Amino acid sequence: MPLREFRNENNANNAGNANNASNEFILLRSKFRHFTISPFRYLFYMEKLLVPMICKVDKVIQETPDIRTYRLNFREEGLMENFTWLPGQFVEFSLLGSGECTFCIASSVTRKGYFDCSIKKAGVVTADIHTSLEEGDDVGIRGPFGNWFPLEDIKGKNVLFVGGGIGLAPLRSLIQYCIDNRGDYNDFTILYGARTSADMCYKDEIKEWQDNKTLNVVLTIDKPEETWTTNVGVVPKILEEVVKPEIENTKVITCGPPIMIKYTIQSLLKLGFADRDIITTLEMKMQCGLGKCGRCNIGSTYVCKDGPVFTNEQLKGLPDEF
Amino acid sequence: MSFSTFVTDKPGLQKFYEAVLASHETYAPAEKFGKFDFKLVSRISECDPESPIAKTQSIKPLFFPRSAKVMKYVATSAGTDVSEVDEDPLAVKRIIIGAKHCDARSLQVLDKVYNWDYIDTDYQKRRENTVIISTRCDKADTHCFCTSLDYDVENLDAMDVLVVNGAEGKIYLRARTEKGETFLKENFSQQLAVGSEQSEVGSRHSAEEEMKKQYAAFAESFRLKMNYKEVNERLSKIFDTPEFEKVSANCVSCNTCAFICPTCHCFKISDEKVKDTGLRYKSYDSCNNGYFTLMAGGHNPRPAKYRRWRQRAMHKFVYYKERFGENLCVGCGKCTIACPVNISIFEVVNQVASAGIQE
Amino acid sequence: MNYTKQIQDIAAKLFAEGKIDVFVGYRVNGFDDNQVPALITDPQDVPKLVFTDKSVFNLVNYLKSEHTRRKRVGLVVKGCDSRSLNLMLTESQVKRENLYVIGICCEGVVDETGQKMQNCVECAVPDAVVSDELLGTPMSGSLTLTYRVNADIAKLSEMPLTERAAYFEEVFENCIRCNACRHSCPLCYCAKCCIDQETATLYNGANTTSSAFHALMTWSLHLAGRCVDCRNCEKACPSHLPLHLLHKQNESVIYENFQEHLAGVIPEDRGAFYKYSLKDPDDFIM
Amino acid sequence: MEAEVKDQLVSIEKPELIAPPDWEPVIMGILCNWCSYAGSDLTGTSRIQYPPNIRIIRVPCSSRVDPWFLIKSLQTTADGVLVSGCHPGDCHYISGNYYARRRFLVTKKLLNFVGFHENRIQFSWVSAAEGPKFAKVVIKVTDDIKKLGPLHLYKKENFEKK
Repeated sequence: MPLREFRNENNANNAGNANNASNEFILLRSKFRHFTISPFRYLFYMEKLLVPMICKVDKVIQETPDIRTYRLNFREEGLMENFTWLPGQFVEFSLLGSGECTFCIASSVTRKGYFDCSIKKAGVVTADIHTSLEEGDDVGIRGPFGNWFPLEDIKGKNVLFVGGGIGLAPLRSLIQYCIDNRGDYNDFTILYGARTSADMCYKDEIKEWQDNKTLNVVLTIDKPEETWTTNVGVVPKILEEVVKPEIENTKVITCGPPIMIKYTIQSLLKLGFADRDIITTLEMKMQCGLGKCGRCNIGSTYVCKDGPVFTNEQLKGLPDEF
Repeated sequence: MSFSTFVTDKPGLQKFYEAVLASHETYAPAEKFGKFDFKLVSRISECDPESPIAKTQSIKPLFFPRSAKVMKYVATSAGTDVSEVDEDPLAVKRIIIGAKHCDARSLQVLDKVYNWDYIDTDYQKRRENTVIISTRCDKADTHCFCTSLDYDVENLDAMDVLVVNGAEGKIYLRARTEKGETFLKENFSQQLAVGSEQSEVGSRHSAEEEMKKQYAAFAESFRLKMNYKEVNERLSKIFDTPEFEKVSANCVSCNTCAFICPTCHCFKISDEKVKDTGLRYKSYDSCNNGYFTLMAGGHNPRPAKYRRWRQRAMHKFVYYKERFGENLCVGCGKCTIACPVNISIFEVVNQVASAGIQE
Repeated sequence: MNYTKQIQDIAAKLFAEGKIDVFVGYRVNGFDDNQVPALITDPQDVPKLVFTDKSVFNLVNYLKSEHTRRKRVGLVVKGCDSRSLNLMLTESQVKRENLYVIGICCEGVVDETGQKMQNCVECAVPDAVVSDELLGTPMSGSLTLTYRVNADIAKLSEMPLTERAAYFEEVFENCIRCNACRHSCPLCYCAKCCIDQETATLYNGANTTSSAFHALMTWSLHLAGRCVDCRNCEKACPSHLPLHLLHKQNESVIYENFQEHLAGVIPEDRGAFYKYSLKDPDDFIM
Repeated sequence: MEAEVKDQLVSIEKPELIAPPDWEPVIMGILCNWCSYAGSDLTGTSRIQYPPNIRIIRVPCSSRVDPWFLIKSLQTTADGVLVSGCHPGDCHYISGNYYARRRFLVTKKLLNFVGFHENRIQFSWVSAAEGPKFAKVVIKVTDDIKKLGPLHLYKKENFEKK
């Protein structure tokens, strides 16, 4: 089946009964077949999707030396309540005057009243964000764009999250979402790796997860450290040696640096996972988020519209350009 | 619905253009530094509707400006205000004269990408408010290959009014759309019409035949011919061919091809800031640019020149076709003329496709 | 001027001796008699090589391309091209030992209409200044070649300021900011350029008259004292802008004021802004 | 007055852009840290009056001045630019101002060539001891630019002149 149709069908199915927000999706989707933008945007700003909304930075959390989490809320009243998204979607985050960047929303829609973006200092704009954006400042937000993790597919299954570095951000959105709807899922494993213990983001939240008896959290760092008592080694190695996931009835969701994703997928396949059970989010340069600017083209796929969430099965059908 | 045809001659057409220029906001090819670009003109002497295709920029910038203001912001102590910037008054009716077939066709191709999912309203408004008067070329240029692509050049309905040079100095003005029909009826005064062929049936008949004849002569004059179906099919199968490395060797990555291509639609969004105010622009970009897909972390999915060329060729002849059912190329040959080392997209796709056979 | 035979022989010899991996020359483009660059890696393609007065493009541009990087290259250079090659060598962009340079004593090349190009009419250095092998008869001995101020510059300088401003406003207005000029310039080898849209730190890449002004002015000042007047930029410009005006203006100021400096003529001589003299004019400073 | 506004194409075409009576020019002063900046300091401490139109930016050396500093100033706020450094031979970094001198000449001529009046781009050598000279230079530059009127060429689009 061509990817596009597959995607559309899949979206329509899996967004089904996730929550009220996605019911709205369904409603709109039946009306406008190809409209994959969230209802929020549609209802308020149908015409000019390139013009951002102003958000205020409520809180800045320094996660690691080069990662900061910005907690955002809309300036205009009443917008935050209507701003709905599903785990895996992204926003275009603009530091006005400096430029625009694409970030995944790192918190779940079930935590009301705010949304988070975790930003790693990497390029020109992100460096500007780190140096100049503080609490109380304004940023421009467009979105949410893209598709989301197949919530319906993972329902009633075991879920294994494999994250590396800043790649935990999109997973965090899903993890929070799943924790808040814990009844819908079976076993829960979170495997998270970072270069050093200092490079781990969301430390407080990881502690919460470790205290939660219903979750199984495995942490690892690349090189041994004195104060580190648990696993040491790269993520794929720990995955094979420590986690030893069940293959039956399990969905794996992975995100991290490209090289980590590559080897994780390899070892998952070695463990016997099927391609369709491995779900990942792709990183591509994007500018418009609307399927117009052509940057995120991989073959005939627009990552900003058909992605960024893909199963390994779909990735195999794409040219090797990501 | 059948559309009407009017017959006139050279001075008649000139007078018609003058009348249009006087009464409407009209864009026509105006010369500057030996190159024609579509500009707002008020007199026929300022422009040349018959400008040679090789030296004329496409009409794409009139619909997708080279640099469009997206929004404006003002930072004050109370917070930041963001407002839309209304680009050149979109609601004004415009006429384009002197467009070529390929120009008109390119808009049909672009419509597909602008109208899927999110509909670009600016583009849409510009499109609705413009009447395109397009002239059919008498002879193909060295780099033209529009007849070899997936559209019917003879019966193209992308333009609103078609101008065809017939035999014995006769010129046929043919409405192609309803918009064109109303425009012609309103603006073409019967005094400009010539000959006895004004009577309905007779004129349509002979005009039709005249135009067919003219088209046959035009189609004869093409140097470049290819079978687009074969090319599409072969290209879609040979993603990993080393041939791309060969055909891209000459490229100096100057990006001109994408900037002047009538169908390339990639853009970038950039901010400009002075003090507390700023503008956000949406301006052209090119996939041949090494920075095009470079991500902040330093990861670049297309680091090598041949990969970028592959993206360009495949996007035009495979990906766009897969997604929207059309080739992202209208065969105007403008990229070849503008290229400092004359790389021709025609040669590139044909060379790669024929390499596919040998393998 | 026709060195087709000699160049083919030399290229064949170099390939046979295994001295080069790639040969950069010209070939006929296949649809009219104009020529395009040819990067040849296969000795079988050698017969395609030509050299006549239609061999216009400055091939030194390809030394910054990934097809020639870390390879041994055979290269054909005319007088102006060899000056840019000289600067590339001086600025440590290429290694001399990796190059086999065929220098041409150039009699001038012609544009598409068959007319001799303006820079060739005014050329002061027609002979290749860097070469392993020199083809043709050197002209600097027989002719009295002197530096001449560009005809367009002379004409424009006499115009009143307002008219000149109006003229240049039109130039910058017609720029479409594609940066073809910067990419086709052999001496613009910076990986990150201050006028490239994506890496521009000075202003954004929007296509406005003011940004075109900023970009072209900054670009021409970065090339001042280095530009060799090969006119690759002008050939690449899709709007046919007279970009040589900016460069020639700088060149004439530099030639008049800084000890008759001409870029790249003397080996090991760096651009005009990399050196100074105590005798430089001071009268314009208060 | 009107005759001298001639370098301004825009002001001729659009008379409303000719300087209003209370218009004051803005001059970007880029001064070298070791001589001219100290010189301007001395002017102040010696209580010599000079026009307040100059906005001073300190740079380590006059050779730190990239030509685009001038271009960008002229494109945004400034109606004219003054760059000042140490006298030849006095450079703190031994030869910086010799390099700068070459660049200044070419930049000035090029800007003049594309339509800026030559008085809009001015240079001076002012040492740390020459307080009175600095005042004289600023007075002259301000006078020159007042005569020329406001600059409108190639101004950035989103910049609204106050």
